Amino acid sequence: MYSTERVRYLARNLARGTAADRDRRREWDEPLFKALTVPDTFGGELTAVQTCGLLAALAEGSHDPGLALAVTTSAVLTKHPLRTFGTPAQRERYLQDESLGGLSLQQTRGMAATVSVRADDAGWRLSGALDLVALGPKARYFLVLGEHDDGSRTAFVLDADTPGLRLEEIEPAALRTCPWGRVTLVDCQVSSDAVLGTVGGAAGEVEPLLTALDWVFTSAPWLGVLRALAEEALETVRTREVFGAPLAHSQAARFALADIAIQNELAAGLLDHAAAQFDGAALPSHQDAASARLFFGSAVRAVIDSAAQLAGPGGSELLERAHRDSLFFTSSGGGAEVLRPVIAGALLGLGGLK
Amino acid sequence: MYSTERVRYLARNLARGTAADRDRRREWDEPLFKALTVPDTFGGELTAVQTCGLLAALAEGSHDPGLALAVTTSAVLTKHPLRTFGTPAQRERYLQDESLGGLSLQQTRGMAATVSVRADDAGWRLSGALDLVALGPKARYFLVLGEHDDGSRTAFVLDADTPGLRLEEIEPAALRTCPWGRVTLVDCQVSSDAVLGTVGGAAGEVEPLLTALDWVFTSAPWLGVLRALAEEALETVRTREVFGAPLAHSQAARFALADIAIQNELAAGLLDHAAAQFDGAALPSHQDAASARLFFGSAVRAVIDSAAQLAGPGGSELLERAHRDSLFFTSSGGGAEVLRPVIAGALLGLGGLK
Amino acid sequence: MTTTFAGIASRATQTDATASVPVENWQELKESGYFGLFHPEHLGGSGADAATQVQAMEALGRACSGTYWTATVSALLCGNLIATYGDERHHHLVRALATGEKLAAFAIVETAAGSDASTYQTLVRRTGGGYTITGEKSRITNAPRADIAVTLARRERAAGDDGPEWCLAFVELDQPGVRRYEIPHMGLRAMPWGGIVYTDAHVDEANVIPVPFTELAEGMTWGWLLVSIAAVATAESALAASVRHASERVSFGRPLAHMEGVHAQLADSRAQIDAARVLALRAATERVAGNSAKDLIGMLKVYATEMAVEVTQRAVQIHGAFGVTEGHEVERHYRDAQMNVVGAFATNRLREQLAENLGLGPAVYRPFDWLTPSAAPESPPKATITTTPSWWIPYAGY
Amino acid sequence: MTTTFAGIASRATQTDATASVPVENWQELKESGYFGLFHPEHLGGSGADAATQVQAMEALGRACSGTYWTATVSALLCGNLIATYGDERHHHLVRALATGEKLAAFAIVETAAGSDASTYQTLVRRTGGGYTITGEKSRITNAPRADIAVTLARRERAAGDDGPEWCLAFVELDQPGVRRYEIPHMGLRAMPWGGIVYTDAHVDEANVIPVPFTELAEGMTWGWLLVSIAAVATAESALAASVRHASERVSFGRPLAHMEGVHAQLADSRAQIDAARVLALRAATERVAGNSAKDLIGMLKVYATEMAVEVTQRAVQIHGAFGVTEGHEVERHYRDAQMNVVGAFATNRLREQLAENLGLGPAVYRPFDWLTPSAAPESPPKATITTTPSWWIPYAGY
Repeated sequence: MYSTERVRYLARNLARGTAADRDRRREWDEPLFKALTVPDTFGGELTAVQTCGLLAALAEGSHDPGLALAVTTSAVLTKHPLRTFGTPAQRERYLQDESLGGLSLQQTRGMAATVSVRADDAGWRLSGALDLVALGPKARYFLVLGEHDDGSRTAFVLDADTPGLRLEEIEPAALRTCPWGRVTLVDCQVSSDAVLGTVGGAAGEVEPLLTALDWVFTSAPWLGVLRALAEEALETVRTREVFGAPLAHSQAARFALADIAIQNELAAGLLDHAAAQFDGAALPSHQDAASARLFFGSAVRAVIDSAAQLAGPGGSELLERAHRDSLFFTSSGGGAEVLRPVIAGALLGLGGLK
Repeated sequence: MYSTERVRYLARNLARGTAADRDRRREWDEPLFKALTVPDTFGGELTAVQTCGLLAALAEGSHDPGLALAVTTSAVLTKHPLRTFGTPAQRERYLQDESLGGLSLQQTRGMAATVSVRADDAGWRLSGALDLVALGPKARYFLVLGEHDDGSRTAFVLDADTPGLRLEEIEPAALRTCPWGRVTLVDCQVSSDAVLGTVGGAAGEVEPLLTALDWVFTSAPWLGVLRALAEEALETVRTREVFGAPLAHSQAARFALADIAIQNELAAGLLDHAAAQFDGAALPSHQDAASARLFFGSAVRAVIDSAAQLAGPGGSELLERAHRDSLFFTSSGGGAEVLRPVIAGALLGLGGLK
Repeated sequence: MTTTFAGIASRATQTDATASVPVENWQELKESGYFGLFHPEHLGGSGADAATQVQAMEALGRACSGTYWTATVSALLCGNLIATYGDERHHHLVRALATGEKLAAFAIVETAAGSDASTYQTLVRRTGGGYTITGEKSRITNAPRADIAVTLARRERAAGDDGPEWCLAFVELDQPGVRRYEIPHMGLRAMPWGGIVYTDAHVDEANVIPVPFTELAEGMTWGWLLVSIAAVATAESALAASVRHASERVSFGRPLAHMEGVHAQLADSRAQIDAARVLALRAATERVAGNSAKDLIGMLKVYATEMAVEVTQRAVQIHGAFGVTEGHEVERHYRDAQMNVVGAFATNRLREQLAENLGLGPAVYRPFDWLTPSAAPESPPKATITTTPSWWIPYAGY
Repeated sequence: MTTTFAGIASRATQTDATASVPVENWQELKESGYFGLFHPEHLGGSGADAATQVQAMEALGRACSGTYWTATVSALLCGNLIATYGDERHHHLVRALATGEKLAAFAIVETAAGSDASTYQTLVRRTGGGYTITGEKSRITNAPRADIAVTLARRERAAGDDGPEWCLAFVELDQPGVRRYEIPHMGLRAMPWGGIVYTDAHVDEANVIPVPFTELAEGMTWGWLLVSIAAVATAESALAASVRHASERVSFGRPLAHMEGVHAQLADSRAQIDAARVLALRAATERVAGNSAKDLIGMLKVYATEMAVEVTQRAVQIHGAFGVTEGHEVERHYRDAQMNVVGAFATNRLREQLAENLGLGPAVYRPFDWLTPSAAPESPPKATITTTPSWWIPYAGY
């Protein structure tokens, strides 16, 4: 049985010590990944709330948001849409073994479609390129959203060895312990078996699910990072001296610690609240998921900024990586420029948002 | 004759292209440093305001705050106290050639003294350690503040080859294009010729000067960085698309750019204002210098945060380094935890501050 | 209870303008059963669960924040203080508050320069037929109109009395030894606020309850909770007004509703209010279940009250000149929001307490002296550890 | 001029409470020569340099922000508008403002739903002996008390009149065709604010000045400057009060003056005010030297006004309950500060303008439609480039 305590303990002991090195060397440690991955069965064995708890514990223990993103991509972002919309054959083929799925994080976050789809006799032909494919180099299959001539979109699940599909490893600056790739599709032929959900129906099926999953579940590891930063900041304030007096005597430092604790408590509550909606009957409201994600972005920035002030010029290994990786987290397509219009649109009753 | 335009142009053409690489490899490029250094003669050939302008232009053109800090340390932080308090012999010895001086940035920023001084027959004996010595591995001499048994402090200028002085290269995470060292003094004997200013008088002479120099002149390169970031952000907004529409059409992006421009304008004004006081008769008020530095810290954080949001997940090379280096700038001993009490103390009439 | 207190809401502008809660509001509150939500049936209430309490509180806060403060300080805060520290002899008092028959005030803060209890002078003395109380309490919610004041006072202890130095005295205010005055205030104008001067006022023997100083903190967290929910309600009202305004207003052919700058303001407010509300429900649930939840409620108070100031400020910006015109609801929310920050415990005092509970030890006071920063490790700074518990720093009264 | 306007300062609380500038203030202002600072000697002024103007403005703003607004809108803003767009025939008007004999208002905003000029209706028509003006202006500083209003209006153009569509009309307000009303407002209460209804009111022929719409922007930046300096002054007063309070107040044996949390608030305020003041002096120096400095003043307006809100908020926090008690200066500063944000051009409107001048082109309006984000490059969004110049968005009047 998975427990957050066990995951945190394992992650701390197996992964934390090597996190900085793996990050520096962009090292993908498959046995470590397997030891720390979480079940992909939320809605079944685990609830969504529990799954978020495990992802947070994984990041908190490991100090490794990249590894946690890899786990999130595999266990949640790729598998949950398959579980929800997959045919029995697709579920049989992709969910029964431990093979990994890859997914472009641009496709979960409101970016314009970059893959075109046209029908042919044998099924469909896909062309285009996908950037920022998490787990790309390790994936056996990919979830891909393609756009038809009429502007409608269809979701596909493509085997990595599909002819015409080319994968190239890329090295983004952040989240370096997660393998990243770019997928190019050159007139890539797939049969109708590859369609996930309804033809032309992605905008009402896979897309909103992916978006909500991304907003909620990629936030979960950041709760773990926030907690790790809070722990480190507390230790800093306990031990550091400024002006010959313990930093713990400084009212400003005490206020900063209190605010970090408050941000973490608020973030944890919102995450639970948003995740719990996946355990309910319907898809979570975009507004709630986006609101949680928007809050996370601001909490992550605030806590890192504050922890950095407390740490002083030495900084810390965790702080530096979190600082860098948070840029990706808070400014990616799922950043404020997408989230704010979504939330405001829902408030104002625009664009069919709720 | 030095002009800001020329320095900016040279820095752009000589240093910007290699900045990322030199940063990655911690490379010290001495010819480059010499080509871009600014005269160490403010009060003479150049005013303090002009010197700040050159340092800003250097950082703006080069995209290299580490290199700019090296120049600031050499041309201003070490040379100006020598010019102000040095004996004719000291000025002759240390200011007439191009040899570099090193300085622990902890000693300019209110950290507790870590070097002890005791008198002996031949002069003085110094023991202790100095961390974060900018230009350490390249320096021919060091400015050192030492504390006597009675709590008073004296400034010294020590040759790098003084027996008992050991220099070790260190590799802090930030500002990697500046060489850094740790200096250890083990019962290091120096003659009275090494005293800079009055014995026991550093607290009223070299220390306040160093502090004010640090607050004002290490801020100057960050004005250049802010300008470079603003230029980059403008270009991003002009070219990036979100939701299939130019980012330039987004009101939020426009507001962000306006706020970046405002922060830069305010920072520039405050820097000029603080620097101008060095061109006056008396030492600048601690309050004004600290106030400028405090504002710079917050402007740097705000602009980087905002530029990162605009840049999106790709970020930029400059942004990443600025992000990392700014942690050092805003959280070092000269950070808010020192500046705020200094400013507030002056307002409240405490601690003899003005 | 699903009322939105429509009548009270319809009178909110007028209630604010006249700086007085109209009698119709009291009637509506009584009929709604609001006062009883916070107390079990045997004390005259309906024993609502936490979610119902929070929902009703937010609804009333949205309808009229001044009315909310007045009603909730009495029924929730004072009612719980009396129920917690009193006994069967005080059940009639709780019942009177739970039905809205009586109005109570919580009288702590005094006029003395210091805001710490060590400077407080109000004293309870034994006399022939009970006790008398003398002293002045100031900046107290409901003081000008309350029937009864839960009053913090020192006890004059006879030789051999080893009981606590402090007591809560439940003082009837309609008696000759009591004089009261009002203090005009920026926001929450309808909320009566002011001082109580006791001059040998009578207190029944049963109504003087010796209480160890430190224990009071628990009871007072009800107050932080009520302030926090006031803040959430004010923020939500300001956001709702902003959404309405943005939907209606057109500037240069560009509806405000379609501007990203406005989106950013609305979305940030939405996310922040959500975060506070989720925490409020968690904290209230813990609290109603009988747990302390002091830190959780403290965190909530800090965040929710400062958040609401930010949200109401955005609302003023979105409304432009309308938002600063008297009589416009946003102008009122803006003034109200700041009251919650300084009301009860000031937020910075709560931060101190949170830091202490994170394991940093009590606050340490060291006189500022920047010019001698280099204290050697062997000569530690002359720090004074404050002896008064740091939770006890009511900046403004309830 | 080194006066601190001590008399005006001593009456500030009362002036705010009565929502009216007392006659003694006018007398003190006249005697000080304040009104004349902004105009050359041949127009009745003393032609002060920029530093003197800024210093005097800040001093008056610190003494009483309501009085400052009233006096400075008249002498600086209206005086410069008349001097710039009028000619020799209007020198007597400038002189009357430069000596404080007359009070002027700048009447732009109307009651119509839109805040853009395209919705404005006020019309100037030629009649036998000059012109008449009809229409309603609202949310105008000094409207209830001014002698003359510099009024933006449309011109009824006869066939063949190719002149500008707009004009400035210098309208005498003491005449039968003019009705005025007051609008109560949150801050700057002493400042008269309200509406002017023109019903075929008379305007002398010389006092109708056709002006191209775009050109007015330059004149209006005087208004942004005066608002910015009001903000700096209010912030400085709030900081000064905070320093005094922190110096006097002891909490738990810990003087506020020795608390790092208080230091942080004071220091941040100091740095922010310094930044704004340095920019204000630069901007004013440019402006007085005859340069436009529009962007610089726009930046100043955005920063200084929002900064002052932050600073006054910190002041309220430091003061606790004192800071929300009516009659305490900090309570007044808090209300006043927000007025500067929405007054003149709202800060977000200025941000739009600044972005445009950074080279982003005019604001583009695209209806929000999140569900069809994937517009292909060959089908660009149906964007509308707004035709009205984007600087022209007065949210609230002067």
